[in-house]
Amino acid sequence: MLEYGEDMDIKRDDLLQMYYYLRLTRRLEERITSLYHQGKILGGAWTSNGTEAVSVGYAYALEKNDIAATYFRDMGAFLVRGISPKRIMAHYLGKKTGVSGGKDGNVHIGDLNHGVFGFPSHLADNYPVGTGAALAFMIRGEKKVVAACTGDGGTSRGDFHEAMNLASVRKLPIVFFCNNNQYAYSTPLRMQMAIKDVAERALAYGMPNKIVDGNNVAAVYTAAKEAYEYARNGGGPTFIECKTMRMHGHSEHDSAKYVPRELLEEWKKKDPILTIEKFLLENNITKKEELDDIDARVEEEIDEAERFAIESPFPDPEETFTGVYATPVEADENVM
Amino acid sequence: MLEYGEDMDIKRDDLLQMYYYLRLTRRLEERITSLYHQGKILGGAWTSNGTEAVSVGYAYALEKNDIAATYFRDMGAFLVRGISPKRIMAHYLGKKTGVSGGKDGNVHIGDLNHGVFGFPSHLADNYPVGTGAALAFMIRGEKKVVAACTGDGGTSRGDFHEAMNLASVRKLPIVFFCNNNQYAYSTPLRMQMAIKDVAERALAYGMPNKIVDGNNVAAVYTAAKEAYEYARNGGGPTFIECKTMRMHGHSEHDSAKYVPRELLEEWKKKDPILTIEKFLLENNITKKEELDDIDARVEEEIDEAERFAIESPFPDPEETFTGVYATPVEADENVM
Amino acid sequence: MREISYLEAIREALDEEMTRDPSVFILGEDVGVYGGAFRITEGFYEKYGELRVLDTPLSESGFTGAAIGASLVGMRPVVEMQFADFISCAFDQIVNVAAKNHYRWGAATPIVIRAPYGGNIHGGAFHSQSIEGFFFNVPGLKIVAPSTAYDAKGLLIASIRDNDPVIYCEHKYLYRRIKDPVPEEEYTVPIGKARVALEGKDISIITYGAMVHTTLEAAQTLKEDGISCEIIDLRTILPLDKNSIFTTVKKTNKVVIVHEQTKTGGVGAEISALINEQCFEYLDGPVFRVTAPDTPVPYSAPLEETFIPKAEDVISAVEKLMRY
Amino acid sequence: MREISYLEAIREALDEEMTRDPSVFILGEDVGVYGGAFRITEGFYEKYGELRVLDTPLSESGFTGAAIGASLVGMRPVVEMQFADFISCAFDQIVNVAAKNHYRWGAATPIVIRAPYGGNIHGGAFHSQSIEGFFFNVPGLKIVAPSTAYDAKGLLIASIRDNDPVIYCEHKYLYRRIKDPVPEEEYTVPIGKARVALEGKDISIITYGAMVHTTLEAAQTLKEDGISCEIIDLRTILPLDKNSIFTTVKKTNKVVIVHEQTKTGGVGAEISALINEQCFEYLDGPVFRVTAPDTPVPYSAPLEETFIPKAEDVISAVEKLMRY
Ligand SMILES: Cc1ncc(C[n+]2csc(CCOP(=O)(O)OP(=O)(O)O)c2C)c(N)n1
Ligand SMILES: Cc1ncc(C[n+]2csc(CCOP(=O)(O)OP(=O)(O)O)c2C)c(N)n1
Ligand SMILES: [Mg+2]
Ligand SMILES: [Mg+2]
Repeated sequence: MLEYGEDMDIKRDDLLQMYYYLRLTRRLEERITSLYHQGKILGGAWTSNGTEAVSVGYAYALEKNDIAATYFRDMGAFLVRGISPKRIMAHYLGKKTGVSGGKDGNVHIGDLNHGVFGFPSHLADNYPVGTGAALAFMIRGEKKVVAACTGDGGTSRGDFHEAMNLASVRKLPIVFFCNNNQYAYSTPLRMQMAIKDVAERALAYGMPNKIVDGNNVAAVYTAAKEAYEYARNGGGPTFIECKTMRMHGHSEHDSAKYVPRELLEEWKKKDPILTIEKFLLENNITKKEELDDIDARVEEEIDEAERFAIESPFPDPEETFTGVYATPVEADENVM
Repeated sequence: MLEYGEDMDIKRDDLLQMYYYLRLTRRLEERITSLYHQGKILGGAWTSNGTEAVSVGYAYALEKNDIAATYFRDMGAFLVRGISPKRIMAHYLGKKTGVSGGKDGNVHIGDLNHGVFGFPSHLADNYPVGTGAALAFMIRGEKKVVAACTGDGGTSRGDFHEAMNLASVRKLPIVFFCNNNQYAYSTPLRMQMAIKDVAERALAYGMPNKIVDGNNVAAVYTAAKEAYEYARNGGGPTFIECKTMRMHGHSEHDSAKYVPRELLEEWKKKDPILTIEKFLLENNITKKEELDDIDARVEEEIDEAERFAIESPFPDPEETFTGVYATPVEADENVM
Repeated sequence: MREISYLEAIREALDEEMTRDPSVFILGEDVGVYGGAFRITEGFYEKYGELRVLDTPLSESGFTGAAIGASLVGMRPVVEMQFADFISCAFDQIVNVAAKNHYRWGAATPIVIRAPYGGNIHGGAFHSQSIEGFFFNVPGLKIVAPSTAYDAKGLLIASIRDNDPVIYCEHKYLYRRIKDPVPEEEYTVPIGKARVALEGKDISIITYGAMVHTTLEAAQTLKEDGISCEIIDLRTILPLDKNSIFTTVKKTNKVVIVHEQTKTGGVGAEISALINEQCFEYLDGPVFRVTAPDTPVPYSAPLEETFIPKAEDVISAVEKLMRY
Repeated sequence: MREISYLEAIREALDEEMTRDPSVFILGEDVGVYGGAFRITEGFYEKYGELRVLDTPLSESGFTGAAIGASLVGMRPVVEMQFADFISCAFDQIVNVAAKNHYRWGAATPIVIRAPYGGNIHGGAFHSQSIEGFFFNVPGLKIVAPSTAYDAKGLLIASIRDNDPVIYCEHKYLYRRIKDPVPEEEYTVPIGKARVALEGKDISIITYGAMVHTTLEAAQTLKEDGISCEIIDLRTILPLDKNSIFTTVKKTNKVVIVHEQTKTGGVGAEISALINEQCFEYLDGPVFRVTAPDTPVPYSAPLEETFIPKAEDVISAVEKLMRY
């Protein structure tokens, strides 16, 4: 029996919902990958494959009015926060109906209506940005929290340091997550930092830290929930390292030869979907049929999303010129 | 009796030399301050007053071919490395004979002939730069080390983090010093970081750290020497926090009302020059007369430096245009 | 009308906006207890509390990023750079996050970054830079640079109320040297609109910031020699007020551009290129630029004096063009 | 002569310089074991060892600063930005430390920063930027941008041997799309010298980078219509080769500037302003600019196509100017 259930205080519905989001994330990204290989998605394709429990877990533990300051393996968070597969798929295809109307693509998904801060490619940039939302909540006396996430590599950036420090000094209501998937592109953790656990980074800020099994969605959820409550009640920030493994290449054009095959084999057994599935079944929380139903629903949603995206129109070329400013100064004269 | 001497392995001559440099630093900066108030030095005047033992100590422990990557309260290091008071004074007065030929001023002193990396105002920028010299030494297999220094405030910057991390991962021969004078301009340590000791910053990098009494030049020297040897022999970097107190305002135009007077009173008693003087006398290492002789020599040097600087010519206005490139591409055509 | 200094104008704008709108707050190094390196926020800490006049750790990228995040959830942060030069440390957050948010995902980022910039204060290469060039080629940003107390106040209020990221270039040299009439009543100076600082008919001088005063001084001398200069004070650098530029060019047919920023890739280059593109047939001669040379800002007095454009430099450019 | 790709030319330059000079080394993300995101340094790790092809933590400011420090003690580091866009994170080290070292205290800083830049690869706002605008107003830097394999190799060698900080803009779109004759023997292409990419007599097109090819394509069409274009490939952007620019202007009296960089504050503005200042009487018409619009780089194909200047855009600008 898995440890999963021990001292776990998660409702059945929530477990099933998280199962659903894990599936949805996995299958949506698989579909994206296949569309990429068909040449329908341009530029590149990155997935959170094998690490979905991190973003599903931390996002599922948020309240509606909280904020998620995401990074690029947070598809689970986009979905949990309610950004629809349709709009995401259309976004990947560069369609007008996508999250960014075609202005941006692939992993760069943000929508304030869903409390999601879009990911700027520059890793860890969203740590300070997330901190700012937490600061706003503190100034206004609102009991909201922020979840900010980055990769293990991202923790080496100056912005990581400056955000962690500011959050700690001001005891801001933010929880920092690290998706420690053991690699930053080809760079293994030992070439990224001279510490055993990324969590040790938090010591420099006097910030509480926690290490969780990043393949166990319940564990991520529980740790997140706890840290949010602590933050919500004025306790200040927490740093949560989620240990997991990037199961694909850095992106679809990387075969990841530099990753030892045994490592992948080992982690394959710990797949986050397998893990929750096994737990749900072995503990009689659900039956295979119910999970099959969920899976079928997921497939349908994704088929529909793909259909929607493919049928959607591209943005009008004229839209290239719009939206630079929220408040345009005046119609720019045409120069040529 | 002071702890100073305990298990101390410093030669008499070295102690006297450090005494000399402390005096020279103090008196040179005092002269600079008075020239500033006379309107002969333009722009501003910052001193290391009360904290001189940090830079004198770490610099005195370096070998000739090592590098000091300085910050702006490192006058002691400039002097110990052999940059003459004359050239420094001329630099402050914007004269052609100054360290930068008038191109730069005040605390921005650097000279590769003396193994001193000039200070770029942007705090902590010299941490990565110092790291690079250490990397060069490692690549070339040279047994040289780098000392890099910044303030307590400087440790909050991203560049601090990125340099500490790189140095640790690569076990570079560099020792990082922090002049923890308890304030960054008006910002007290507790608003700068949520840890008790700046030294805790090093935990995030798995880097050995050490806290020393920054007003005890022998302690700084000894800790530095030890860390340099460790680094020279492939042990990697160390972070040394030197606890001290900024005894003046941030600069001469800051009255530092935000600093509690008692704190200053307390630290006044621990003045680094008083401290070494007392030690030298009480342990019969030297006599008052010998110290008086040194003091007299210092006064002479500084009088001479001032004379030299005042008599030196200003740079020719045409020099505004020279020196932008090490290898100019071609004489720029005159446009107007 | 009462006269106040450029510095007081900035302070008033901040004070009034903070009183009017609880979403406005200030963050940066030493802005709170100390009241800011230039004492702009003196007394604010006591008045608005430590959260709305927030002393930050020494971390420009961190607190600029934080301002961006706060703005995304409804605040209107004003970031103080202690000196404009330190904005370089926050460059990535400004150009990649703030500037692109709205285009990329429709998120408005109403932040103001106050950048005390410019030379002539013996500050050397790190405390004297004109930083507009860092951002002038970055779509999504707005850059303003007032030259009078009136504009300093009105533009700062407009910047705070604007929904885009605005870099507010306040010239340190003007802080206590410039005083002019400023109404007690609320007003704004619109972003994107230049003003005619001096009407004239023979030649146009386009400028901004501290150079407006240098140029006015030059115009005074030139007037005595019978040359009537029209001076355009841009006030907003990005986006440029093309209409005002073209209007004056069409009127005088002769243009000199003056700025303290270094020459290559400066704002003057764009203005000259725009005029060339759109007013070519109106030009009676080349568009001359009077600018700092392409060097870092030197420290020593004779060098810095050479570096900063002077009234004589403007005069000789004007005379050369008049002879053309 | 054998032909090699733009990418192979870059690789060869690095390889040969590393063999020739032990002070040359490479650092950046994934340049070692992996051979670089674009596989430029493939095989180098095995050949030169982990210290000379150094995988760094994810920290652009840190490793750029480290390159600066190494250069101060005699090394010649080549920094690889994984994408040019990430250079924004190292902005402070580049503009405040590297660019000002020599002027401030006489310390030469011979570093090269390789910046894989440019769009047309569906990379979106963060993987497609032209970054020359960030640095074009910064005295002390050199910026080069080769358009051919020949220049890519020769300019990279020259950049490595140069004693100043050089930002080497390599256009990602050209990596595998451009092939041209490159000698096996050692050669350099001098920094600061443009080349005539096509001789012509009716009109001058001044350009650089990927746009050289777009412009050549346009010139081909225009030739069929009887218009003879002279194309100047700048090769070095900072400092500009004014002589080459003025020579072609004096020859054809008509100028179009083409760049992929966004318009306002672009390199084209400076070129136009220089021409106006110094060749005004030679101009038969305005200097037109064909550039990307003032927006971030959009992702969706129809938008990115609109964003990137096309041969047709060049053709219509040329035709408009010819009709002038
Ligand atoms: C500042 C910055 N530099 C470089 C990159 C290019 N890059 C994209 S992903 C990546 C590796 C990220 O590693 P990690 O933070 O561990 O996240 P993971 O991909 O493993 O989830 C790199 C170097 C970037 N996005 N941002
Ligand atoms: C990046 C940066 N931001 C702001 C400043 C302005 N500034 C100069 S000194 C200082 C405080 C420095 O504090 P600390 O690092 O503790 O050094 P200390 O002055 O106490 O020696 C500040 C904010 C700077 N030099 N660099
Ligand atoms: Mg990773
Ligand atoms: Mg301090």
